[in-house]
Amino acid sequence: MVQASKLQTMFTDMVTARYYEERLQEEYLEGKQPAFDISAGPIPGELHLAAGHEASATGVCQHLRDDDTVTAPHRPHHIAIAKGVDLNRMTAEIFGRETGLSKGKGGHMHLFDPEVNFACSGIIAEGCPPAVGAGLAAKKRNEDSVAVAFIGEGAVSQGAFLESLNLASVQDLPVVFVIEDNDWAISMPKDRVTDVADASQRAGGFDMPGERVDSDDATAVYDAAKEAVGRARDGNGPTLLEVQVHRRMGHFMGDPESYRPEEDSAAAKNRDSIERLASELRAAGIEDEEIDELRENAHDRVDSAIEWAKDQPQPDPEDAYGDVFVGPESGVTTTETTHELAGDTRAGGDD
Amino acid sequence: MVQASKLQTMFTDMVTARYYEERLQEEYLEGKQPAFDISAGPIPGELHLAAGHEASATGVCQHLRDDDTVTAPHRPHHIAIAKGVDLNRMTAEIFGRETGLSKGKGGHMHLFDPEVNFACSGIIAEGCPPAVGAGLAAKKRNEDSVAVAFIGEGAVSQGAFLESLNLASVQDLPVVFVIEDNDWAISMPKDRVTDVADASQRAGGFDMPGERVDSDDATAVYDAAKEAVGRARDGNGPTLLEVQVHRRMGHFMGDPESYRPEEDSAAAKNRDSIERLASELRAAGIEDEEIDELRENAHDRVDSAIEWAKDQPQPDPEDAYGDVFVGPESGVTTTETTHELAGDTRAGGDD
Amino acid sequence: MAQQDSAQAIDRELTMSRAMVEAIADEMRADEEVFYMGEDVADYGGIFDSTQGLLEEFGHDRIMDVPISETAYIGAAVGAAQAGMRPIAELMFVDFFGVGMDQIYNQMAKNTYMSGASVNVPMVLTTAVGGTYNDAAQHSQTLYGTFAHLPGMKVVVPSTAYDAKGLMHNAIRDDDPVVYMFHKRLMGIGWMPAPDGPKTPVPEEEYTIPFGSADVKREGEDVTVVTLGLHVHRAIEAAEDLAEDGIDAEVVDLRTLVPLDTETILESVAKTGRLVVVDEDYRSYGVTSEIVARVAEEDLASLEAVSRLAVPDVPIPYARPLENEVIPATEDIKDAVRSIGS
Amino acid sequence: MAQQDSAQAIDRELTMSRAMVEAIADEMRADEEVFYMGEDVADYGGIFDSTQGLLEEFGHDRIMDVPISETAYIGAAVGAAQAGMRPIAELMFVDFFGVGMDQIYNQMAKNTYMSGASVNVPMVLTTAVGGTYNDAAQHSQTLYGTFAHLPGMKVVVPSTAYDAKGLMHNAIRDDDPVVYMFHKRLMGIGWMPAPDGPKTPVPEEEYTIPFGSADVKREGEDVTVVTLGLHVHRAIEAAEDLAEDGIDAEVVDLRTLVPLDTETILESVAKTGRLVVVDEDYRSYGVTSEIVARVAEEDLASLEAVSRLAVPDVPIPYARPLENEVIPATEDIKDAVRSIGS
Ligand SMILES: Cc1ncc(C[n+]2csc(CCOP(=O)(O)OP(=O)(O)O)c2C)c(N)n1
Ligand SMILES: Cc1ncc(C[n+]2csc(CCOP(=O)(O)OP(=O)(O)O)c2C)c(N)n1
Ligand SMILES: [Mg+2]
Ligand SMILES: [Mg+2]
Repeated sequence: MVQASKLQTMFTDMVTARYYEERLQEEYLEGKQPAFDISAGPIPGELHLAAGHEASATGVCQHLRDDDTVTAPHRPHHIAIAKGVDLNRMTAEIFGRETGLSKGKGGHMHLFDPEVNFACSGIIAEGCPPAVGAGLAAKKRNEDSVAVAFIGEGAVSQGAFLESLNLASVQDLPVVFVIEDNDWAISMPKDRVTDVADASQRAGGFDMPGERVDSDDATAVYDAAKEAVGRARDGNGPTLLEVQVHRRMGHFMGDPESYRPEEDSAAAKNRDSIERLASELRAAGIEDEEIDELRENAHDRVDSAIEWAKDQPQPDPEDAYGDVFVGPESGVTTTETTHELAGDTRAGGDD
Repeated sequence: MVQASKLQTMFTDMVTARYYEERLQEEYLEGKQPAFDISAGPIPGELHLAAGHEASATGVCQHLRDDDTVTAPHRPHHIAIAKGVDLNRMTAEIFGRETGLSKGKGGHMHLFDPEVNFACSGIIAEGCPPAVGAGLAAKKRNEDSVAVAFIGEGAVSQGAFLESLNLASVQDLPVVFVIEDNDWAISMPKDRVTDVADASQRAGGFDMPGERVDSDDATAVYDAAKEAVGRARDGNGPTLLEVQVHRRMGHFMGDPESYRPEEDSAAAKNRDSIERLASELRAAGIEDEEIDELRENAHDRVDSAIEWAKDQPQPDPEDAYGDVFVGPESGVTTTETTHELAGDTRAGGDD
Repeated sequence: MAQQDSAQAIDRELTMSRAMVEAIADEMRADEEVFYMGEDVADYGGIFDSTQGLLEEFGHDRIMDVPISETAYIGAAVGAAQAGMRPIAELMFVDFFGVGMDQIYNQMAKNTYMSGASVNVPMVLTTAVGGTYNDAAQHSQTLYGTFAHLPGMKVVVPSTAYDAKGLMHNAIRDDDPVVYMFHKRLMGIGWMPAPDGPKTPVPEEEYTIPFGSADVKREGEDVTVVTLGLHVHRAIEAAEDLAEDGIDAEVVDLRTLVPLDTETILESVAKTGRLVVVDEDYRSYGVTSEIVARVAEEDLASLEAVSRLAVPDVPIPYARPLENEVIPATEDIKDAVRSIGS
Repeated sequence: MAQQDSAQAIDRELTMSRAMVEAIADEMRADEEVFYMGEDVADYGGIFDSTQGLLEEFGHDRIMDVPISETAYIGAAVGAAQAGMRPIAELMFVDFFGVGMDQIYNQMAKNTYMSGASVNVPMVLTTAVGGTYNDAAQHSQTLYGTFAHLPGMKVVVPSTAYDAKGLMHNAIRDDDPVVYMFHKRLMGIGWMPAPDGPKTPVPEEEYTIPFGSADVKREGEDVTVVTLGLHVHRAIEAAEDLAEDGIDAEVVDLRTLVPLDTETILESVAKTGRLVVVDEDYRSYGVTSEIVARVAEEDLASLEAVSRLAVPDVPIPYARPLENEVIPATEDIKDAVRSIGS
């Protein structure tokens, strides 16, 4: 049984993430009406929203500390929220503002919050190797922090993921790989891209434990992740976890979803993991009032983050030239060396 | 029980390949004495010899036709021989001669013989996707040819291999993946690079049958490959096969093998798959005399191929500029189009 | 410019994506061996409309969705091409090249040479390029220079519907590997409005445009602007504005980077003496470098002034003011032309 | 050239590989966070001696053999670097970049920028480059241009033991990602004899050579030869021969491609008026292009003649006569210099 306080935190994460996506959707579509023009409106670029994925992020991140690393894919907001990323600065980043996490340079697929060791990226499975590297660093430093790499079920055939399973396994690293299975990779259903219905089965080929949470249920994820993260933290190596989630919106904003059967969309809408968790809260004796309050607080937090973000200044065009490197181009020195070398002048030396 | 005539063919392949490598070793080292200089001597470049790998190639290729495709890795000669690649032109290629398979442009890691659909390449696991493509072509054309990709056990963690397992599996393609496990990836023992002692175990993660032949035994390989190739040819999809072989020489010529325990080298020398097959020939009633004759004929063939190759002319330096493309640079036309387009001149058109 | 010898001016206009798809469909009808592989190319019709409508006619066997595993399926295209088929493989965004580059440049591009031409690789690699819609550092690059630098691939960059169709016919029929880089902003996708220019009249019939034949999209006497892709249209716009100031710019659309039509560039510079190269790829070690170097090497005498305009060696930033700063705009082209006098 | 202000000329000579390894060992002693990952870097000591002897001192935990999975371990280096460690990851041959390029250029090179510098990636990617020993199209390239074109990585190419050590110290201490490309032929490996030149006196103490500082390896008045890596030594040899004919060539060793020391090149060309660029990478869209373009753009007036010498846009062939034909030789450099007069 998951503690009531944990249930509350998870519920808060989930409603925060859900409402966040709904609000971003609104903001994003503003200015893109009546004709959808990707270059118009207050939020630049593509936008991949995660409504329906919340259970996975919160169930896993409950077990994580700030010094644990998380890498997320192109659909990152729910994970960022569960990991405790600064919501204001994240939102400002999504709106492309100067005070955003990346000063407006990264955008919604490139959110970095080193305070809580969160990063995401836009290439399929690309976050897996760096997560393995974070695990490697922890092991080398003899620290008990862990790393978690989230990917979608469409990513389970990408080399970066499969190679990472092996590297984590052979080096016995504290890494948990979490597959969020929302049944779709853009327009491609899972059975079109792999023969394996349960992709945690890939783990066996690397002598790694694999497990699938077959229902979109935050507490079930919580339990499975507890074991996986615990295993990693105790130095017993990596785990592969697959979690059933569902996709309530298009792949990205503007996706007509014409490839998607209506029953599938309807089914996704019906199996709502937030309502499921709310019932568990009630079963744990938490009053409806309190649940409503959690929800309202979450909504307020989201609204105020969006409010704050929209108030932030646009970056100065000149800023585009900075931040390619953190140090000087010349490295740690600008001084020419002055050694006198014996023999032939062509033999090295300096000018 | 494998037919006697098959046993003889296999024995011939094996002694041909073994003697070929021994002779190339001699030739290669010529001119590299006393100090080993990779740029000296009659054979250019690196040389990866496959002495000890023969059982795998012959056991598999017995089941193949000329229209079946084989891709091999950097250690290709035994496979090329078993697949029926033109021995003279292959040898000329290895010696960098004009009449070589690739006119001296490819070398020992880049042997192509389209007559028997053989190719090899120098990047780990790089031949797997093209083999899948050959299988795809066969399926599309409704032909019953198959494709076999050979790799080393060091390649089982490379994305190109793992992704190929999935693509072949989800598309149900007639492909057999063969892992030649010689215990070493250059200086790295298998357990340093993966936790899985039997890499055919990787197959399970893709719902593909996997099998390991745990002894360096040509007829055992023959039997396992019969099933795998048969499955592919009958349209029942891919198989992953791992085959124990052994490495009798260094990774490449010039490898000091200082990383390798002496017992391991000695053990490799002792478990000789050729002698094992010879006993089977004897058990099948084939006389020692006949066995000796097979061996001598094979040696003669190798000697004469090397003789021939060394007589071939060096390529003309000017030839370096050709063969980047087979067709003209301009594509199928050199003629400018002459359409008159309505409206604004900037709207396309030509000059 | 269009010659005057055909009977009647063609006025059926197509978007660049329709023109490209028309060529693909024609080739697929003519030759059973042509097929298309990629992510979301079947039911979705290509994220950037590159296969719109093809599934309906050709079915899932020839318009194939594949697992997200670029190494595997691009390499499979190489294998199928070597078996004599004529695959078209799509890399959804060129920015993803890093997950499949080994198959692209060590197999697709080199197998012909490494085999002494006993093998050839008749395939097309299509890929979407370009920014201007704030998709940030991993989804907005053009990477023209990266592909053009490595030998063994022909590199095609159409700027109009007319060119897109003729170049695609040539690409599919070519017995050698062709990388066909289409700019998202030019495709005429509903949700990403194209500028004026790429939508052009397109003949219904098949035709091929040769590779290595740059197209003078606007004639001019004072300065040569060499460019490609989206920036052809920005350069033409700049030229029209400059004309009002009495500066007559010639706009050369490269159309292919490999082979490169040096002759047309040299002819133009011989006439104008001034060279501006405009590119949406990174500035250093890229397209602008090569064009300037060829002219400097082959006709230094006629070169009076030169200027390069490209992305200033920074990754593509996300926010609009930042992205606008780094991708050359029409105004920047005008400034570059003015900066080298006239 | 070496200045005259130190007490006594240094005469301890090292091969380039020993110098490189010495710097790595020093840094590993000084900082626990430095470690080395690669294939065959532990017991083998690096196929090209890049880690020779390090295992004995530092053990398998810090000199780590890794599975043949470049994407995974190079990406892991990125992750460890972002966690504050200072990994050195080795890509055995640069020709293998295609199997790991996404992690290299979309993570290692871009994460700093994409994070607005809230994250940085203090790692070194070492890799062996170059031909001259007939290893054919997949093991002989230099690919300088491919790496230098993409922003976010510093690109270092040492040509001598002295430079190799100072540049390696700077690379490891740098808080930004550095690609350190060492030419096999220069390393002084037993089985691949180096030419005269790379083995130089090397101080025992630590020192850093700044990036973006080209080194005039030979002064001259008549022509500027800009080059790097192996070809520094071929250019010096050519210059010595040319001197006998009264042509006085200056040889500029770039040492780093990113940042590029344009100033030293411009100064030299201002003096000589003639520019020859020599490169072992492919000719088009590469290093030679960039050097010529920078000079043309920034000081066209002083440029009287220019010539480029590089691999002529073909994959590297195997047989000796063919490889010799495509890789610029000392004779070719002399011819190029003569071809543009003096
Ligand atoms: C290497 C690579 N290939 C293709 C893409 C384009 N792409 C972005 S998201 C996506 C589908 C991902 O599906 P999945 O992993 O299931 O995640 P989901 O979007 O369903 O959350 C694809 C193909 C990419 N970003 N990177
Ligand atoms: C992608 C890539 N990484 C590294 C190498 C260098 N390399 C060549 S052979 C080899 C070891 C291969 O071992 P294995 O696959 O077991 O084959 P074996 O040599 O034992 O036959 C390595 C690392 C390469 N060619 N390609
Ligand atoms: Mg999905
Ligand atoms: Mg092996």
